[in-house]
Amino acid sequence: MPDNWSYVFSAYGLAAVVLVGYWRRLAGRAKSLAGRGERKGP
Amino acid sequence: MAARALGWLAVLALIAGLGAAFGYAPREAVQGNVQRIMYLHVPAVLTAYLAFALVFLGSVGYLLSRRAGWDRLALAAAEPGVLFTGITIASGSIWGKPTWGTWWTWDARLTSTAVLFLVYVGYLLLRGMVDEPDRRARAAAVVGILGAANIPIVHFSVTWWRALHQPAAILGPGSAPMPLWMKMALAINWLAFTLVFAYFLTRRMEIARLEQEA
Amino acid sequence: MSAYVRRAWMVAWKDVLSERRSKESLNALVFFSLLLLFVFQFALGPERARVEAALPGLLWLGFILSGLLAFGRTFLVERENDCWEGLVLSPGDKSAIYLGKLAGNVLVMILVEVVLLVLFAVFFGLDFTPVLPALAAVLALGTFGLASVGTLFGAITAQMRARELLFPVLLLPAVVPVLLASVSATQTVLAGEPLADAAAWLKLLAAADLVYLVVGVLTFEFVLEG
Amino acid sequence: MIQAEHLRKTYGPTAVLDDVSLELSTGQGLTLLGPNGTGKTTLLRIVATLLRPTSGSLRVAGADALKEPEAVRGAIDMVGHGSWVYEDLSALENLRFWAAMGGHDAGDARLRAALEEVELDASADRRARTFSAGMKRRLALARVLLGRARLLLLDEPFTGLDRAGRKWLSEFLLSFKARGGAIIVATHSFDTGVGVADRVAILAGGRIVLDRPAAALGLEDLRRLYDELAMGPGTAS
Repeated sequence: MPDNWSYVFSAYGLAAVVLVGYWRRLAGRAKSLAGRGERKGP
Repeated sequence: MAARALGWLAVLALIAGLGAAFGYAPREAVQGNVQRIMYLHVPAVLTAYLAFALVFLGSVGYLLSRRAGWDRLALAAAEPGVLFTGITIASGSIWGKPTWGTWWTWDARLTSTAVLFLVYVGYLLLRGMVDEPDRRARAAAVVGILGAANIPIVHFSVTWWRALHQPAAILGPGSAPMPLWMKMALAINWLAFTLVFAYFLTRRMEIARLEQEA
Repeated sequence: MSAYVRRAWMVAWKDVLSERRSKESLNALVFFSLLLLFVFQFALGPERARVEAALPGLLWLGFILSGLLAFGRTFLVERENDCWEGLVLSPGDKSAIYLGKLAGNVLVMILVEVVLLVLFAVFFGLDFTPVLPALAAVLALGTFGLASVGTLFGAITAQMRARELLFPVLLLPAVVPVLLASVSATQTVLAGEPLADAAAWLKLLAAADLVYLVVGVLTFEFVLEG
Repeated sequence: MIQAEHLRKTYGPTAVLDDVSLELSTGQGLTLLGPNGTGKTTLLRIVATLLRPTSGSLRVAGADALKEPEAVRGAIDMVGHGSWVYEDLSALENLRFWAAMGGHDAGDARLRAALEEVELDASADRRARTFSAGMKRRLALARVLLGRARLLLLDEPFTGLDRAGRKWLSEFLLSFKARGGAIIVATHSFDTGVGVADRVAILAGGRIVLDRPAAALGLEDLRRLYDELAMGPGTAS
């Protein structure tokens, strides 16, 4: 049986992209919320 | 700050998980190194089930108490849940290509995960269609409850349907008893994914809370 | 208890009577079934063997597509003249309304299914008579499952924008088990095998029906609140 | 009959109702005046348990309307913008349906008597689709007639009625009050709305800006106050 490392890495790579992408989306939303809160404050 | 600590803990666990999947676990004899995808595939699907269980919990909690916190729990669990089902499907498909020679096969776990994926994408779409918070929460809760109640039914129907058309399934740990190292590597990765999910959940709930207050 | 049954009955009576007078849904559904038949014929080509092989799937595809049209409309009539308000304000357990709507939907679906079966029999030269009792059992269980989820989701989406889009997107994945079980059981029945061979599927269908019904009854009041 | 305290309803950042407190006792009629879009309908819908307020407390007919709306629903009836009429049922069938849903089944004789009361007996067996807006409204009132409500909520009940209809409705509301029922009429036209009221409240910008016994107010006073309070300064003619 061949090892097919490229498949292994693409599977893990895809998962990493998805998770990091969601993490960045969350971070972005949190940041924009914080920014809005600051502007509202004194 | 607790969320940040959880985040770092999740990162550490992920590193340990990768070490277990690529270093600790030996090359599997039959499938070769491609079997290492399992340490991604199986924890992802387990985490997705956990997420959908929490969607169910949040939905029931909301309908009983009408407290927005329960609805935020349901929402914050559904998003990563869809993400993890997506990872399950993608990794299963990538695993399938070298193993079966095809990107997609109507394997029982892949199929039922795909169905769940569609159910909960629908759930998130529904949430996007309603602006009024209470109305959105109620409608989503009903779909969330039916979706969760449907999980075992989907599972059985798909499994039997597969057994009818093509008896043998080779993917995953399934029937063969797992060696201890495989179980260990799986457990570490499962823990890591659960921590990542917990981190996403707390962050998402916090964001939803801030958005509601704004 | 009797008031509960009475209210469920009144909702079903009202819907069926309205439908019998306006025939809005039924006319469109029968015509739609006829169209489906043509679509299937053109998609599969003239060979009879291919039609027969695909028959269980085609039948249920027809039922589900008709159901999508029928169930999505169930609660639209309640939006006219704000009747919806009246349903919310009528005192008592709201699940009676769900059961009444469900009964009306099942009735409409059964009519459509009978029409579709007759059309199939005529146009594809099939004879369903020997398997009719067994087929009826499968149809009843499958239809009930489709309708119980369809009625609940129809109520959810009735008040929403883009509901024509959202309703199928929600309903179709949710009824995958019903579809799998019904198609498999229908296959067994049409092959002339005894109904007992499909017992596992029928049990699954019955269990699914029960789960959907319980979820619908328990959650409907929250949906109705609008 | 109604004790509402500090009711507030917001949609996102905008408050439709802001700190509305209201009391109404048995046998009283309240006319809720205000231009369109000031939250009259929202307030009625909250009292009817069709909407939940964002905050505040509300007791209707002796029950907490927020915690046990079901207890309230048996005691109220409502004629809102919609008449709750099914277009493909006849007038009689519509009444039969709503009577059954309200839990008070009535025989055909009683249903027909109710239709006669609202002068729809000639059209009892006609499909509602052919009815005018005023006829549908009268059919809705026949429904109220059959019920056993102790509190009646009416949203712009006089629109679509002709002179005779308005007179009939006023008389009906007076007799409903005489039997111990409480009424809220929400309207933007006070010529017709004030006749049955014991009290007049003016709602502007989501707040109650005036709440006084009707006897203390002449129509002229009211007109002046309404222009000042509801339309804002400067618009008074």
